[in-house]
Amino acid sequence: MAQILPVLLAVLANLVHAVLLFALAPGLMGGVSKMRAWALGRRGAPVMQPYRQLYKLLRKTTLIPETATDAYPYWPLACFLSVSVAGLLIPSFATGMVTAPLSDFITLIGLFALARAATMLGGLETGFSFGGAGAQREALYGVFAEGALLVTILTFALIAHATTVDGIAVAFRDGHIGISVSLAFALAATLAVALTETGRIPTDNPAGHLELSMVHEAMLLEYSGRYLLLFEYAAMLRLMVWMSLIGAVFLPFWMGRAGDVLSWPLGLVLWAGKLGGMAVILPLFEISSAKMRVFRVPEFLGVAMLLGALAGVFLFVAERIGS
Amino acid sequence: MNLALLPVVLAGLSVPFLGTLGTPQQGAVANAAVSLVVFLLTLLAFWGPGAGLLHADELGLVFGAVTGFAGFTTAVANIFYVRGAAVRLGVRRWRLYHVMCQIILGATLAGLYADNIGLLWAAMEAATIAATLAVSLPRTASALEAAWKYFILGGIGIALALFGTMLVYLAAQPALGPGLAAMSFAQLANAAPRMDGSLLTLAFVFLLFGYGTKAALAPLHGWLPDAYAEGPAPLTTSLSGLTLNVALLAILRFSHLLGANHASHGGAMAPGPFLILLGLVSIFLTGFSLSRRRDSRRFFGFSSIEHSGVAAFAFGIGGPVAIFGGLLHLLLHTLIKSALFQALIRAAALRGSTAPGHYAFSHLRGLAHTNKITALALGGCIFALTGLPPSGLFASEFIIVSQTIQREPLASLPLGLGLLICAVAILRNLGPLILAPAPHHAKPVKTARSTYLVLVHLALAFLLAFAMPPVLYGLLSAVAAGLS
Amino acid sequence: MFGLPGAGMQLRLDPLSLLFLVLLTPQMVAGALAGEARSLTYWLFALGMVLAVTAASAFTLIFGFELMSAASWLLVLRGDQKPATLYVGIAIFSAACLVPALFLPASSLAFVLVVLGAGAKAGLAPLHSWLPKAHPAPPAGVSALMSGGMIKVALSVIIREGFITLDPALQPWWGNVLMTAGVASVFIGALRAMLETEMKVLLACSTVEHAGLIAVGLGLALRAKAMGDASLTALGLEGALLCALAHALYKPLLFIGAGEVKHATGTASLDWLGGLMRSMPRLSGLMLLAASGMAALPLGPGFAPEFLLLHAALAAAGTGGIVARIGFSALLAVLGLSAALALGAAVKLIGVGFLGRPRSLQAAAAEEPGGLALAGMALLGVLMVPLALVPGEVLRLMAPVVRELAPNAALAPLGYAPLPLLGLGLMVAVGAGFGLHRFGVRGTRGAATWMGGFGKPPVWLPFGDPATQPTATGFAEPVARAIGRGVLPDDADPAELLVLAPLYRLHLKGVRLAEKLRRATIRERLAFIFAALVLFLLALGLLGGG
Amino acid sequence: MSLTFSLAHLMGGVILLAAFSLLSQRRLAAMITLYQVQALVLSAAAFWQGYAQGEVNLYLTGLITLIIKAIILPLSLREIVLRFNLMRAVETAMPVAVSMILGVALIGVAVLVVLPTTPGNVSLTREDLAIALSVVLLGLLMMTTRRGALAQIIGFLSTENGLVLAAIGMPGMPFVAEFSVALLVLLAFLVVGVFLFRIREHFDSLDLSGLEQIERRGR
Repeated sequence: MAQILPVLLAVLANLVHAVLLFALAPGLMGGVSKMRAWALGRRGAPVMQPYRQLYKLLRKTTLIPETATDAYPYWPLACFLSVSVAGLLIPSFATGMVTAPLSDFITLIGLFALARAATMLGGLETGFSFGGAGAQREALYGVFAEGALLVTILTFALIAHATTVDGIAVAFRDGHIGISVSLAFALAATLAVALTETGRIPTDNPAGHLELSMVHEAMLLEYSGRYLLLFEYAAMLRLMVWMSLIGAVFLPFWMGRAGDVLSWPLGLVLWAGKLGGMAVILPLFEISSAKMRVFRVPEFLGVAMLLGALAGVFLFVAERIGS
Repeated sequence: MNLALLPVVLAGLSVPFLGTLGTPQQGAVANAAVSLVVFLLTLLAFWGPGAGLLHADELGLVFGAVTGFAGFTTAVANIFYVRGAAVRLGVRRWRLYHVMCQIILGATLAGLYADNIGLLWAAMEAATIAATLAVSLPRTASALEAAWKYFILGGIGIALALFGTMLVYLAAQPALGPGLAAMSFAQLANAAPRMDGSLLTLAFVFLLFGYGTKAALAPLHGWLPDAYAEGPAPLTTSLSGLTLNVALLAILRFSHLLGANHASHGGAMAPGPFLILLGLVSIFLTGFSLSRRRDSRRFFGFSSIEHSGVAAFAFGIGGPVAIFGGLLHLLLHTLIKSALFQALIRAAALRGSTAPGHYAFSHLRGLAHTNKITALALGGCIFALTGLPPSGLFASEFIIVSQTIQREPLASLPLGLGLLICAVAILRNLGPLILAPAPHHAKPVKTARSTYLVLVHLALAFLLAFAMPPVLYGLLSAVAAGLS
Repeated sequence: MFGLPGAGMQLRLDPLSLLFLVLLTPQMVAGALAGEARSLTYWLFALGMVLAVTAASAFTLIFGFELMSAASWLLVLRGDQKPATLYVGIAIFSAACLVPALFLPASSLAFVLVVLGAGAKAGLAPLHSWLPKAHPAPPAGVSALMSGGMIKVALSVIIREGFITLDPALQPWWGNVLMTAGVASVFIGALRAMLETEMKVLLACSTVEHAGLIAVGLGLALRAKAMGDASLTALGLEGALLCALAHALYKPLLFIGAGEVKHATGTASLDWLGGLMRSMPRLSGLMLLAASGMAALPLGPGFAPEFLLLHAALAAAGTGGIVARIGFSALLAVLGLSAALALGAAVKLIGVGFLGRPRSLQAAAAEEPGGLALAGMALLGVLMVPLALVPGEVLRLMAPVVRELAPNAALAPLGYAPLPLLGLGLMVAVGAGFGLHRFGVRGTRGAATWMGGFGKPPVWLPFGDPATQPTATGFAEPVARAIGRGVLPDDADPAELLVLAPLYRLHLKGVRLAEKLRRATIRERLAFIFAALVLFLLALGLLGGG
Repeated sequence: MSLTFSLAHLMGGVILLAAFSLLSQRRLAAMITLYQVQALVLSAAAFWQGYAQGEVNLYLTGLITLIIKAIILPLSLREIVLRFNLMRAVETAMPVAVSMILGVALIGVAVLVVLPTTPGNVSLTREDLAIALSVVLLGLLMMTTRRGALAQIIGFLSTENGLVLAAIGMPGMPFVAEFSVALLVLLAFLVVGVFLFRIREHFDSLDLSGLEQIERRGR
């Protein structure tokens, strides 16, 4: 009994996490766009709009382009699945979920890469020009994003002596790690990567409808109905996942423990708070900056990579001084 | 009884008959018959090495047998060659040609079996003069020029060798005193420690240059490529290639004297540096010269220079194993090279003419489309020259290189580099020669039976290298141990 | 007794050689099935590999190694004569380095020679530029064995020498040498793979990348072993060996597949292919699986090695001096870049070659290849499954090898478990499927593809106008603009400009000199002899003499 | 014995002197004469050695040398000169002065190499050997510095004289006569070759048509 209870709790925490994840993702997206509209002085669509849109897509017939191959349906599925699995691994309100040991940072990078690959293949699927254009830009962004993320992870791994998100969160929550330059740099780098991965301004415009400048949307142009739904839902999940990832790594304070139920409420509240805060900050950042040209983005991410490397270097220096 | 005498004498006896009787074809057949008997006699000599001026030690026996075999196969290939080329020379020239074949064969054997350094020298001179005449036989401008080069440079070599020989005799005076004893290899080898070392060194330098000219070590090689390229094919290539061995073995024996004297502080210098230097120079010169050759016989002439360079290098490294490697290298190279030239002549015959000047790579290109077997044989021989497995030369070169690393580590770097350059230069020509599209006038031809002899050669070389019979291994390693 | 006169040949079967035998066998079978079964040279090639891997004596090793090189040279020659010479030159060069290395006593010099020799054969930078030329030349079955097998044989030599034979003289910087060469080849290989449009060349470049990855793992392990870091040693070795195993499965599959595509369509250039998923579904499925390995995607065969290597790099960055640490951060960054580049290359291979619309009538008319080749590919594909789903078990099987190479290595369980991930994915999939089917509209309807504003294609192009869909060149363009042009000036591999060109010029000088000597008249030749003689005499008189 | 010494030594010196002055000559006729003198002295030396050592072989050698080298060869050489009217001076590859300096240097080399090397042997042999070696080297030098074919041949002949000189100096060396005969065969071929191939100028440009065809054929 004594052994089984924690496991049960961990599973339960995971279930709650999963339900909240899938349930709140569209809402978060809606909230962000609402905030953005307000910030731009417009009334904007209601927060519930994404749910409606998903339902609409659910009810629409799915058109399959005649030049599509048999693999056409699998790309959205693969994209959606990999993002959701990533989402299930990343702790939201409590550490020590049953999936905690799987949440290795490199596995996550792999899952994101898988999602990206699926999206790119989906874009190349029907062989029409915009999909290809989007895919090749995505490929370019991915190159720098992964490099930057890996370098950044090094900092976490060195400070927290763990490579699983859960472990890092625990270490940052329990160990008394002051605000250090390295972490600041790492945060900047992570944010830049996150913006790229989630396809926000300045690297991509989620609301843009000019095919020539789109990256993420351009790859979905040929999808409709439930396949498009999967892609859209995956995009919403991705936003959620990245936000809770940043939350778990950089603001793990008072996160709940899956072990004791009593710490959950506070963790939930704090999680909601984090998401809300980021949902406020993100639009403000977005409206304050303009979308970049495609070939500025590598420079942007290159800077991120440098920041990540610098974070590591400062860490080494600090250790030198310390020891 | 002295059975080693028989093959030499027989070769000599056959001369007047070959020189006076028969049509070219009959001459060729007779020549082949004589060569066969000579070959059998060289085998028979194992049971009666004999003694005296002309007696065969193990080294002489082994190389004599290989020489006899190569001579025989060459003579057989020669039958087909004459059949095709009979019209090019008059009857008397053909007779002279066959006489030269026998003289060269006999002189080579005599040189191998000679125990007396004077006799060795005489044999070499006879071989040189005969080969010179043979080269000049076609009477084309280039042939005469080549023969003249051969004669002048060879003559100088002979002169230097004689001087060296006399110096050896003089150096042996303190040990053996006047008389024949001071000119017998066996006695010299025993008395080496007591000889006058510094005089012996001087003698060795002259012998190295004299016989080195015959062995075509760079920079003494000037005569070889043209002689190979311009003379009547089988004689000047396959056959006279055999005399290179005699020269190299002579150098080996003398360097052994020097080494023995040096080892016992007789005042002689070590022979190693001289040989290594000449060997390396030959290898590199070959490596760089190969890449611009258009005439295949000249090309393979250069490759002969490379291989005698390798052998000289091995002898210079010294030590029983390295010398064993060098001897093995010589044996295999003899088999492969003579086979290669036979195949080359076949190939040229397939493309119309075997006259000198019809051996340009551009003539022979795309052989596989003309005749598969010949292409296989020629390609196999050429590939075997590079020393890549499964070629037999791989074994010998491996032994030599590994010994070099253990005894003269610094020399291993240039050696490896040189072998690399040579092998690449050879392989570069192999591809187009065999696989490229054939010239338009060439049409498929059926295989000649003599081509299979080439394959026999290759198989022998392979077996000799990788499945050497223990008896032979014991024999050769004993010889090598005796000469180190 | 066959072999070196008086010595013969010696073979040995220890865990390491067994591992490499296991790794060679499937691809040999697949290559044979792909149409090489009746070629004697192919079997000589295979024999050479087996000898080199199981060699217990220097002679056997070099014999096998060179037999392998010679046979593959012949096969390359049959395919294309241009690269053959460079190829055989490199092959002999590696022998010329290995022979001394095998006979020298254990020392740093020996190790450097081994890395030079075997590294050149394994396509490690800067001696890699021959590989993308030579590997695509022969028929697919041979390319498969060259890429999947020969590289590994060369690496096995590095492993055996570096970890076992030369162990007494082990130095930490040996590892750095391997890592530097490795990371350079990883980057250049991945980048070129991303930029190439010829299928087989692309695969060859990615082979350079994976050889580099293995070398990086080995380097990390070697350094750690020298510094006595047990866990890192194990991590690096596991990563390297697993990478070798995985690459030995998916790369041959890809090569054979590319060969079949070329056979079916007459071209292997992605710019003329497209839509093959429709005409050859089975082959495309297998290619997709293998490509997921090449891109090191999770749940694919290639991810576990990548995972281990990245973790090894992360762990290594925590050790050593500050310069070393900065170096390791750079290593991580480059590995990340290259991983994404490899992903891009794989996506290009599949997305441009097998998805979309055909770009030529041949591509449109392609047909599924014959059963044998497909069977070979299927064999490799099936063997990939355990590697993809239970890499932990595979590692446990390889433990003896690691122990042999580093007795003190501390093996840790693999932190990446594909099965639970798969389980989670399945759960979500079930949920999504239920939702879609319960509330969604079922069934689909075909519709015309939006031509993106282009005009209607002419009637003689049933599959639409190829000019209106992105090509492989176009797909690589952004990367080319952002990175490629800087690293590869006018598409030439930097190694060729920096390494091969100077050597060639040097050789040309030598040739000119030799020609000058050859044109000498008789008198001049006499003069050579005479001068040499006098020189020797002088040397005699001055050095020795009395 | 001192007489033996001094006489043999003297003859050797004369032979060397002849070889050296051969080097200085430009006109063929003079060269041939010098060569003739050299050969005469050589035969005398052979006889003397034969007498000193009581060797029949050496008498034979001397006889051969006298008849063939001192009489027949010079005659035939003069014949060639007349036949091809090579009266004019021979062009040299390097100034005569230089070649003579080189010659002196070569003699130095020979002495340097030989003298320290033969302490054990009779002094006669030693000095004879030094002289013979210098003659050989001088002959080679002449072959390499003269462009005219005949001059080169004469160089070869004097080299060969040096060899025979060395041979007769060897105490009790067997086969001396045979060696000299063998060498003569070589020489005979040389001269016959000059006749046959109608060499006017150098070894390396035989007066034969179609050398360009070789070039075309490619080597």
